[in-house]
Amino acid sequence: MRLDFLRGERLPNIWCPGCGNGIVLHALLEAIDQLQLDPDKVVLVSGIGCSSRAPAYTAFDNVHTLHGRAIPVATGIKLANLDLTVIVVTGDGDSSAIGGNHLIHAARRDVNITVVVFNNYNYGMTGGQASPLTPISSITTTTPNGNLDRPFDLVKLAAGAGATYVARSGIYFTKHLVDHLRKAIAHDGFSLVDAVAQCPTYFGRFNKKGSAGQMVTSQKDWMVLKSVAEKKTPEELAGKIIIGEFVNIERHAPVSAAAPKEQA
Amino acid sequence: MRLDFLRGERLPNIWCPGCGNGIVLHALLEAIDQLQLDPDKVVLVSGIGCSSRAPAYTAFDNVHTLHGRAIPVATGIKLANLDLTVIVVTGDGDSSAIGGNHLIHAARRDVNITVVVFNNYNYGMTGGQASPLTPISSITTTTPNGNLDRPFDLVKLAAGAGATYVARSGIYFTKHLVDHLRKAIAHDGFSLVDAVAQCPTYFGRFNKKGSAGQMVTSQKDWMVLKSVAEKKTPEELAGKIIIGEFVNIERHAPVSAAAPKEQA
Amino acid sequence: MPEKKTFKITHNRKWCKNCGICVAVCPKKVFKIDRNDRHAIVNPQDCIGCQMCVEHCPDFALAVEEVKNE
Amino acid sequence: MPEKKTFKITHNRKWCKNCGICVAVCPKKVFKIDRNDRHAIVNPQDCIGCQMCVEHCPDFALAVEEVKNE
Amino acid sequence: MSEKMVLMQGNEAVTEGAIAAGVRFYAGYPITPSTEIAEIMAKRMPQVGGTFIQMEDEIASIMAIVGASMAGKKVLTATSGPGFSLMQEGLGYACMVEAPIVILDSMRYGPSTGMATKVSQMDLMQTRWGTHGDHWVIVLSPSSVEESYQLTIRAVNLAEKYRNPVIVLSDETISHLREPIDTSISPTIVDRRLPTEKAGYLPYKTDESLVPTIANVGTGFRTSFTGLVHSESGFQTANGHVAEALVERLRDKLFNNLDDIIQFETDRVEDADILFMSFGITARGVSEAVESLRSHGRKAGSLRFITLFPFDDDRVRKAAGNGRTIVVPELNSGQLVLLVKRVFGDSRKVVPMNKINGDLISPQEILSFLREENL
Amino acid sequence: MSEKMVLMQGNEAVTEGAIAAGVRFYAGYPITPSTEIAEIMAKRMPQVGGTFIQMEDEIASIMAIVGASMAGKKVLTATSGPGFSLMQEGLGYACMVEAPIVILDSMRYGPSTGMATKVSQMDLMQTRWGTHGDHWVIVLSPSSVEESYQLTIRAVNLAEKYRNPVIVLSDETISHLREPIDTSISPTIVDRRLPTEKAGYLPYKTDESLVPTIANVGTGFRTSFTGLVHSESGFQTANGHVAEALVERLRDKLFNNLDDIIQFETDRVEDADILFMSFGITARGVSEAVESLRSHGRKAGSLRFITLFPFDDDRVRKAAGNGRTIVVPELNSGQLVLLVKRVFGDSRKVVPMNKINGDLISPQEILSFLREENL
Amino acid sequence: MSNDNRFELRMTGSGGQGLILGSIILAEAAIMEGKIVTQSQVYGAEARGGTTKAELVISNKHIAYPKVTDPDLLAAMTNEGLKQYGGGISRKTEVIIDSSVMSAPDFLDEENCRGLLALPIRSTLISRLESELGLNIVLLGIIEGLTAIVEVEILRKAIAMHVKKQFLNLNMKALDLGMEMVEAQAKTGIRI
Amino acid sequence: MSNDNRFELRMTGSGGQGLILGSIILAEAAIMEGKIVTQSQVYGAEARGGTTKAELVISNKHIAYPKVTDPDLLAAMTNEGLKQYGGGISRKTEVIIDSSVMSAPDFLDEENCRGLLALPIRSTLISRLESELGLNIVLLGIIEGLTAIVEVEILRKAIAMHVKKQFLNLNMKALDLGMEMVEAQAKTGIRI
Ligand SMILES: Cc1ncc(C[n+]2csc(CCOP(=O)(O)OP(=O)(O)O)c2C)c(N)n1
Ligand SMILES: Cc1ncc(C[n+]2csc(CCOP(=O)(O)OP(=O)(O)O)c2C)c(N)n1
Ligand code: SF4
Ligand code: SF4
Ligand code: SF4
Ligand code: SF4
Ligand code: SF4
Ligand code: SF4
Ligand SMILES: [Mg+2]
Ligand SMILES: [Mg+2]
Repeated sequence: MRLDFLRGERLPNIWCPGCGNGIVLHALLEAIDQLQLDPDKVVLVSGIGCSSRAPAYTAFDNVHTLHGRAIPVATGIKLANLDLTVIVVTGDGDSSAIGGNHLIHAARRDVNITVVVFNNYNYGMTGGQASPLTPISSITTTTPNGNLDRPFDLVKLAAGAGATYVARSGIYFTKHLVDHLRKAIAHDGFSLVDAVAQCPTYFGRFNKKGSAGQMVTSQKDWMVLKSVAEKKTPEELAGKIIIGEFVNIERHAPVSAAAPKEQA
Repeated sequence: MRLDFLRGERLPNIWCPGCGNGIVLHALLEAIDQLQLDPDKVVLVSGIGCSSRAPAYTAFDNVHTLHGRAIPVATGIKLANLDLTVIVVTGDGDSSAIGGNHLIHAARRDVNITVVVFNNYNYGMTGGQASPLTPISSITTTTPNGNLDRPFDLVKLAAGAGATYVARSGIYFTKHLVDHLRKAIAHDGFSLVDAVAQCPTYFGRFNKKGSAGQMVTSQKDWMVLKSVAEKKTPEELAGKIIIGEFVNIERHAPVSAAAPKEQA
Repeated sequence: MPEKKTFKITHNRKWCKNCGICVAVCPKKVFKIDRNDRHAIVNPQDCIGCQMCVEHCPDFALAVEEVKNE
Repeated sequence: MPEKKTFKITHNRKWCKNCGICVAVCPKKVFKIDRNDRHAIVNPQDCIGCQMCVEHCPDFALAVEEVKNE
Repeated sequence: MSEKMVLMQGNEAVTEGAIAAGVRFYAGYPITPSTEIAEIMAKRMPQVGGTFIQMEDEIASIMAIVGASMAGKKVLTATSGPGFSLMQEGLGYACMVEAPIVILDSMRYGPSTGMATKVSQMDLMQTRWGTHGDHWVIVLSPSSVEESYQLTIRAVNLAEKYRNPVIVLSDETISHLREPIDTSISPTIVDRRLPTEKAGYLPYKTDESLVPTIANVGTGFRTSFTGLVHSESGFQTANGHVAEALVERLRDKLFNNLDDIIQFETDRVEDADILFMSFGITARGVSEAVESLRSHGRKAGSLRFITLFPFDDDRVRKAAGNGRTIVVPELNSGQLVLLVKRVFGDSRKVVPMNKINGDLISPQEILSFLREENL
Repeated sequence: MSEKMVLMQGNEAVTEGAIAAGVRFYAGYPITPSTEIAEIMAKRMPQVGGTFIQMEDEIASIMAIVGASMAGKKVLTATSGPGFSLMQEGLGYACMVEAPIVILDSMRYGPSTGMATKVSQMDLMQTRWGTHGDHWVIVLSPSSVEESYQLTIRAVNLAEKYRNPVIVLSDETISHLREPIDTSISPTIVDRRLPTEKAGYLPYKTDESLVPTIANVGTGFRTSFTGLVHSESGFQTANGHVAEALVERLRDKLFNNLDDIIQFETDRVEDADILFMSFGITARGVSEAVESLRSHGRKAGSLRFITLFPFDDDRVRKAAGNGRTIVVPELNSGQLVLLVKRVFGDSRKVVPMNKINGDLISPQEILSFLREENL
Repeated sequence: MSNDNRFELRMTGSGGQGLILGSIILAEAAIMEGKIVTQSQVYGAEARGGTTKAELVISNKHIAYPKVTDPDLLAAMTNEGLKQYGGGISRKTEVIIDSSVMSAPDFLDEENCRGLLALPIRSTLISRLESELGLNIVLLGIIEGLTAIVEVEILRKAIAMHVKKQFLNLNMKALDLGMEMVEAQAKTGIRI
Repeated sequence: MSNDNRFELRMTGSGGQGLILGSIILAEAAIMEGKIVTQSQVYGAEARGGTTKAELVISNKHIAYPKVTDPDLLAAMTNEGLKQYGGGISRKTEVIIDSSVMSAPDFLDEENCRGLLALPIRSTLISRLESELGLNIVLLGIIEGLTAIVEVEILRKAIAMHVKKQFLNLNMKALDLGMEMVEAQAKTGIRI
């Protein structure tokens, strides 16, 4: 990772000790570096949330927008200047709660931007409320007795909306994460990476996930590579999250190409 | 259909001659009749659009809300009084453009309401603009050179968001439509029916689809029953819309049960 | 061979918008839209009571009932 | 058997938040969090340059470079 | 002080007030500095047999409480500036369908995301004019934790009585302040009037109160609601006369009852030659400043707006006594002062005092201000 | 009149004005009565090398134009009341990041969905106070098709010059009215100032103009934008002094230039003893009424607000002459009149004249009103 | 044209009759002659397929109030149209109705209008030109015949700008037909 | 307590030290004695894990202005805390610092505060109770020792309402420790 992609003068960052956001940011900067993009032509756009503070630590043009609204701003920037690489940095709440509509519409339009979801399964910024990605039964400040609502599967949601590149990774698997971020950015069309990170301060603490270090290394235990998962039975996969590339199709291909089997 | 489900004093309706909305409404009332629901306990909630005027012609409690906002109002009503059968009447624009976020979140929560999308592939009320369901290349007033954006596949979108009952039908196939509306209402959990109807005034006229009668009967030509489609090749299905039941699973089943194959 | 059933077609002129859908869907050409762009019942005797017209009329303007001749 | 490589570990105390993630991910137990809850490099000589600590440090506080001894 | 006093945070007092008033449905979306209201409601609603739902955003939140209100529940949502901006379309809808709802807006520093954890009073005018179209809302402004409790009860009561949205305009300081409050006194509760006769039922037909007796959905009355201009039947019409009558009634149902709705708190206004007009948290610095001025022989007085809207020029004029100079301290660039100026024109000296750095106006600052301005 | 006159609808004039002013990006969502603007832009933008995009809603629309503006485009969106309510959060954001954007709001009858195809002037105060937090916008109000063209150009210029949102407040009647306009005169075009030196670049540092010279994204300056309170560097801070300075600058960059921004049209104000104050379409009925009153020997005059906000009491006072009576006709329950009352207090007789049935105020109605009110 | 130089026209009928286009064509002709115009119409969902109204004000000088308040001419092409938008006329107003689709309304007399001209517009169009298209242009012909508000040749130019080539001829004939009907009105029309 | 019956306390330190809870406990004790209190704190994202401030006003009568403007007591548990929230003190203010984590700041003297009490709070807690928990309660003990603002027994009751059973004993000892430290301050503390 090129250190000059960071605004050193603004560090240390505001994140809590052990917050996963820095790890995703690190991977993102590494992916940008690997692609050898002209840093003058990279724009990071974010919403509101802990994760959405990430762009302001980078040396690129960066736009911290409103809660949930990074994607339409990114769409405006991209359409106004097609030379730019526009990357949206967003949280699970920012992208899938208040910003859910923009997410599915960007996927549908196949606008050539990349959305990186810093997914910590809760609203970190406001103190650990449930997000649409919070697993069932998890404790948050707004689900004191355990979450009753089912979460979205962000991969399915994006795919269902027509995204042409969708991947999921976790911060433990840094190479995997960088690879998929790189492919997503390079993808010609709408791309999304669900990057699972930890919020030790709230989600971790409320759900007894241990220290930040434990939250990082435990990803080994509950994440399964897609290639591995394909050889496993549903029982073996119970409670596991599968990581890898789920959709990678040509831009503006007939929608049926991405059609889940059961629906066509 | 029980005629006393209609408010005769408010007819004729405001719809254009040959508008498909009346046919969907007819089918919906028939489905409600078949289920022998207590009419005092049925509430129809709609957004804004030609289609969203339908509830006000019925003799049930009915709530004409804001553009895109029928689903959260319906959610509030349902959660406030679980005894009620709450049905959302909405347009393709109302449900999938401005109201897209509420749609996916209601599907995710599996709130026990039924969403009936009167899908005429455009914004009728405001004069025939493109909607998120307008097919590629179609002419509308905001796509004078043909629509460039891909449409959503509403079935995939709802399934991707976690809906536990999703079906599609067309106004030509009235029995099929009534059957699926009935099943959707009876379904314990979130249900959605994509009911394809005609807007002869705008979408039909701009895209040379012929008279209202032709638009109705031509559904025979470009709609294929799911059971039939399963025996066809992708080539044979090109340009066709498949109708039938796409998702019908237990409420709050583990999400993986609805997982498109390619994603798990 | 069963006796041929007969049907009574009720048309509500106040609600009808003369859109022609019933004309298009009726398998027996019972209706037409006349020269004044008005809905007309032209072959009621051919009606087989299939309800296609009723179910497809967007304006709730049609009813078709079997005439029981006891 | 190839010569054992040696690595220089740079730790930026100003940015480090002593979160312990490097401790958890390092396969060689190079770091620990000391009694004052402070990050400490305890076994630098064991470092194999795998970069796990660098890539997982959320605060950009670590760098590990091979020391070329020509 | 008694055994019954409990230390409570402002946000908690709102939830307890709401529950005491009968609120049994809360929909919301977290936002600083109102978040604790959602968090406490998540715990409390199930305990009292109510429903808590966290919605996908603030638009959904206000629409969900409108729906629940139509179904007969007393309802609340809470938010802050950015979320309140998103609720504006829904707020107008609630005015139009006459759904009783209560919205708490805890003001933080704006514009935009501004400073989420700092106090301001910058949303005052937005409560009145945020949504499009002619409409009227009731806006109440607490200045303490105790009053957060009391005014939330009052807000629910007024919403039900007038079938109108009521906004409780709080702020970051009050939201997070802890003070002892007495919750043991059982409050007066007002319930919406419901129709009894199905025959001839017209949901928007009113008696002289001008407040409609609309049935709750699901009770067999088969009501039609719409945000479009509608006649007494509840059905849409484009008739200009009906439109005019409807909008006028929406105003008059409140303006005919200003005595019931409008409350001020006054302190030694009668003989004051310097009068402070303020609302909310700012009034507490004022109160101490007045005390101090009086103790130094200066005839100071205070008028605190408990009800901010409807704002009635005549009542303000009457309540204001004859003080030559009116000082209007507020945590914004001048909003309340615009209203006060309208009331008094050139007949009094109206002096704005504004602070927009995210802190409160202290009594000392008020005293210095008077000195600097030679007041 | 010349060969160059073309019959144009108000909405079309807006699009042609925008294109003449250099607008090359339009994002919007259809809504009556502004829909034709989107429809025409869908055709026209590709013809002039610009971009048209229909977004999923009005929130996305305003955010998309903010993004495109940051990337250097001149931008427009158009909407009406319900959509304008949804845009409020984004509007505050544009104020805070100082993105030049132009929003057209064509007023229809409210509140809520109201009567979509009927005219009103009910969104006036919303343009000023719709979003939360202290903020300032420029609001221009055309009263004809010709002026829809001219003021759209002016709106784009002012937005670029002051890096501030500008609202063109039109209405259903003007939107759909057709009048001949002359588009052959090439308009003056203002472009935003851009920085030249990368060294020491601070996006929000300003010279005495108080308007920042922010680089367009993608031009190598690596700017940071945020809706949070930010220092000259563009980065967030919770420093109260910085906050205060920022909000004051947002005000002063406009208020130091009121001569440039504020325009009235006056007609025989000097000797008028009855003065009409109005804006937009209502001013045209006024104009004919004044003519008629003068022809009957009555000293009538008119002040029409072309710029509605910033609203400067002093300038209004000066422009108003000495007429004893001021009549304020408007298509709402009284909004402009509140501002006028603030300016004149009890020093003049300020008489509201309101019409809220979805029709215009005709000259005849004004004359009858004067008779009925004994004015 | 009334003495104050302002000519006010209101046309009402049903959605598909092209009255709005007719008013635009006349407006453009007036502009070509250097006149000022304001054209407006009822708008929107409520009017879909239903009753419509088009208004035009023509003047030699600046037009302040843009709507018709006291029409010089009211043309009603359907009963519904006359019912909905027939109000607001005065003794200054000449009323035209299409007697082939409606009968002369009894509420109109010398007291409240200047005159009523009942012409069988639609039927004449169908019988003479064997077309249903061009009703709005026949009406323009009638208006032109009655008022000579613009030069006929300029009116033709304006029509040509708005109709497809293949229908140009038909529309010119329609215009002529309208003017003829006025000329012949003493014989065929009813005028009160 | 100052003569106007109003006692103002400000505590500052780092996020995890429990100062806000400490202020709430003291507030509740005061309420039990029939006093009026207002308790507040800095709030929010910016303060996460970082520096914090808790304020308490206690009075026998209605408290109008709810924030501390002229503290009677300022307790700073970290250097950062003192730097950020040490302003606004006066000659009325008694300052307490934890000398085990910070040195006596040179900007404090008789000119700008009433006195400075430097006590090795954290280190004493660790050495005497072998715990890192209870720092806030030790501080409460010190405050109580200095001001006797509430009855000790009531303070104990308030503490008991807020701590888990298994830590109750430890916290009571922490309170005692704080009070002891004040008693012993002539010997162990530095007071300017
Ligand atoms: C309109 C609006 N509503 C609510 C908020 C408050 N808010 C700020 S961030 C946030 C959630 C952040 O969660 P997520 O996107 O998951 O980011 P994280 O902090 O977890 O990284 C919320 C609710 C806001 N700023 N604006
Ligand atoms: C906030 C808001 N934006 C826009 C509109 C304008 N509008 C009304 S209906 C509609 C689209 C309707 O399309 P659809 O939902 O497909 O219904 P249809 O008329 O086709 O049945 C739009 C854009 C509105 N009423 N409110
Ligand atoms: S609250 Fe959670 S997401 Fe936010 S900075 Fe702390 S650990 Fe990270
Ligand atoms: S515009 Fe289209 S959708 Fe609307 S009523 Fe007419 S035909 Fe139906
Ligand atoms: S389908 Fe119905 S409305 Fe249409 S012509 Fe037939 S009867 Fe009339
Ligand atoms: S019931 Fe069937 S056969 Fe009879 S008229 Fe209707 S469509 Fe024709
Ligand atoms: S991972 Fe980084 S921040 Fe955490 S302890 Fe190690 S060096 Fe410090
Ligand atoms: S590079 Fe690898 S071995 Fe070396 S310190 Fe880091 S994690 Fe440990
Ligand atoms: Mg999150
Ligand atoms: Mg539609």
